Amino acid sequence: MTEGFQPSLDFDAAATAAEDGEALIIDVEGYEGPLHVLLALARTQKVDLLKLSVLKLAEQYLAFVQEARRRRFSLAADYLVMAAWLAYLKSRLLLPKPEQPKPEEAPAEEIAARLAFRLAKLEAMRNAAEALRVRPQLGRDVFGRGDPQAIRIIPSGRLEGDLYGLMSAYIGQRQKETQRSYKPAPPAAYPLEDARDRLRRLLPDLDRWTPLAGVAPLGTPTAGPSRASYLASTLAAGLELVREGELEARQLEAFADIYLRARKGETA
Amino acid sequence: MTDRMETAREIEALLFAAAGALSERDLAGRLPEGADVAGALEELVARYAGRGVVLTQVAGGWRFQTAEDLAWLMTQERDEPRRLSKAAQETLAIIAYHQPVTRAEIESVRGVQASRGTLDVLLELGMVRMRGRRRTPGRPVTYGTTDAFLEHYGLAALADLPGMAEMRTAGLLSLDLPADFALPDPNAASADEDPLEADAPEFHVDYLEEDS
Amino acid sequence: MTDRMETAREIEALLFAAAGALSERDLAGRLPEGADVAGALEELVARYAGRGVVLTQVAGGWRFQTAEDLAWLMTQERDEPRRLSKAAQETLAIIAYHQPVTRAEIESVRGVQASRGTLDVLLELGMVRMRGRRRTPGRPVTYGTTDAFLEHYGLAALADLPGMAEMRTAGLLSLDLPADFALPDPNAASADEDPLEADAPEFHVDYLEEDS
Repeated sequence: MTEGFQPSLDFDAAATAAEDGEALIIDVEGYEGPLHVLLALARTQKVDLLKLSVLKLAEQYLAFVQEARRRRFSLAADYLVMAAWLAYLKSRLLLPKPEQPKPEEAPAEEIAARLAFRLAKLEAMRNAAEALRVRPQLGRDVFGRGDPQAIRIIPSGRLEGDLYGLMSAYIGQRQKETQRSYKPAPPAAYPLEDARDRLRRLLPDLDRWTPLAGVAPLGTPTAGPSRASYLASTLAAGLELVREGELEARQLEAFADIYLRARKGETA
Repeated sequence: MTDRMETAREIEALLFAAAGALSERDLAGRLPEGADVAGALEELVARYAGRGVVLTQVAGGWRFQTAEDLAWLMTQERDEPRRLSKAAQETLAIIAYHQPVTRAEIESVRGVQASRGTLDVLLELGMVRMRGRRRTPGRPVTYGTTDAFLEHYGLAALADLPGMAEMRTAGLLSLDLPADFALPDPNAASADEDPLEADAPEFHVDYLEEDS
Repeated sequence: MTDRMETAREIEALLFAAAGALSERDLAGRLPEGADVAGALEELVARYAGRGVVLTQVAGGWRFQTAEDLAWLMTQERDEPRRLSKAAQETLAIIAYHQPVTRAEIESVRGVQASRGTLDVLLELGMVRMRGRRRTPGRPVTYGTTDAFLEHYGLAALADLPGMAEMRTAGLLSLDLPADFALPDPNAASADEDPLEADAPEFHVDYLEEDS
């Protein structure tokens, strides 16, 4: 980069670069980032990228940014950072070299050479991507056996599966875990109305003291209301019938069994 | 190249890539107009006669098939990698990240009861081993992964299991994860674990040192 | 019939019947002891040259495939392949030519942050896999391509990547890039070098074992 570079030309360069840049400002969105823009600009110089005039490239890029802003394209911050950096690099390339270079700064020519190298590298990868893309691809250009013959297979100790599969399996689990919601099923209860109706139907048979446990339905152990619910509803319904004078209830002491009997109004 | 030969090439390719037999009409329909399908087929039959693959006419049309006398080659048993069931894969992943982990803990992450078979398969394959016993009531057995596991997944050490950053890179982390979502460190020492066999500390010795 | 010819017949049958590529080892394992696999393959390559179906070497194995120039015929066999975005294509190329390569290195070549949907698409398609971890601070995960990648692009080995030798000669495959050229530091170049892998002359010299 140190040779073949003539500062005297560069005052016209900005104007020419603006024209070059103009042609490129078709679609800012078309570029993924400033490096891709730089590469597109560098190609207009039609030289080996490693022999690129970085000074001219800087002009081209600054013109590109200026034009984009004039047209009120919104540019992402990294485009502007690149513009600032290139403006700085340009000034360093143009200024006469200080006799004693600052130790912490690489020579501007070296930085320029590195930029050219990065562009060459990106270009190489874009070419590589293209070279891969035009290769005959399986399922697009060349085709394998459409109807492979079954081959009897025995499983072996060898396992299929890669790390990505393992990670997906794991994270799938954990995500399910965080999304798991708790939906308790409300316990089925024995409706009070049903208990009353049932008790009324049983009244004629309740001519003797009968324990509550024997009066309440047994229920089924697997489905429907629990035994406790049957007992509670039957007791509540029984107490209502007691209040209405159709039933008698008695309990000898606290926590003892409760007995029920139909009230025989006249004989009691 | 003669037309006949070119048609033969085309038929060769079509029959090879087709999922089933193709009739002469199928072939003619897919070849350029005026192709001499019958002639080309005749040529191909002759060309493949006596080879390992022969061109034969079956009910639906024409197809390539392997020579009958080579049937023994086709039925030979082949070493095919075994595919883990989804449940086993998930269980293995949980053990890898959460080890040492008990069966109950695996179940709590998966939200389903681990069927006996799943863990057994992993133990049998040598991917998972019993590591020790948790110092909690009931002293449940803890599970961990083996060296064979590391080898299979190309990991130098447990510390190399991909973490959050890599999962994010790989696009595996959805955005609606809770903010405090974290991955366990499978390499972390586990203080509340007793070795299963005090005499065989073949793995990480970190948790064993608690006793000394 | 000579032995060589019989072996060729057998290989022909095996490769024709197989769904994917078979390595010479696979073939030898299924053929009678002492079969001259390499010689027979050579003979078959010659025999099928210029035909509608050709014998090619991919990903370390051999497969029959339809001739490239007959792609136009195969309209029915074509499954609409997932089209890779430009960014994904570039990323795939960078991984293929630089592997093992970290995400940061990919980003530094492209000059943009890898967005969601580039690396994960490649991982999901099975074109790219995580290879291991770089032994540098942070131990970043390294990426590489898979056999499926080679098979898809019909490459026998990574060394067959188009333009590989030229790029290496031009020094374009060095990952020794200034991470951010806004920070000019003449020493940065050598400091960035990874002593473990920078000098790796061949692929697959990653410190991790290949999963076999």
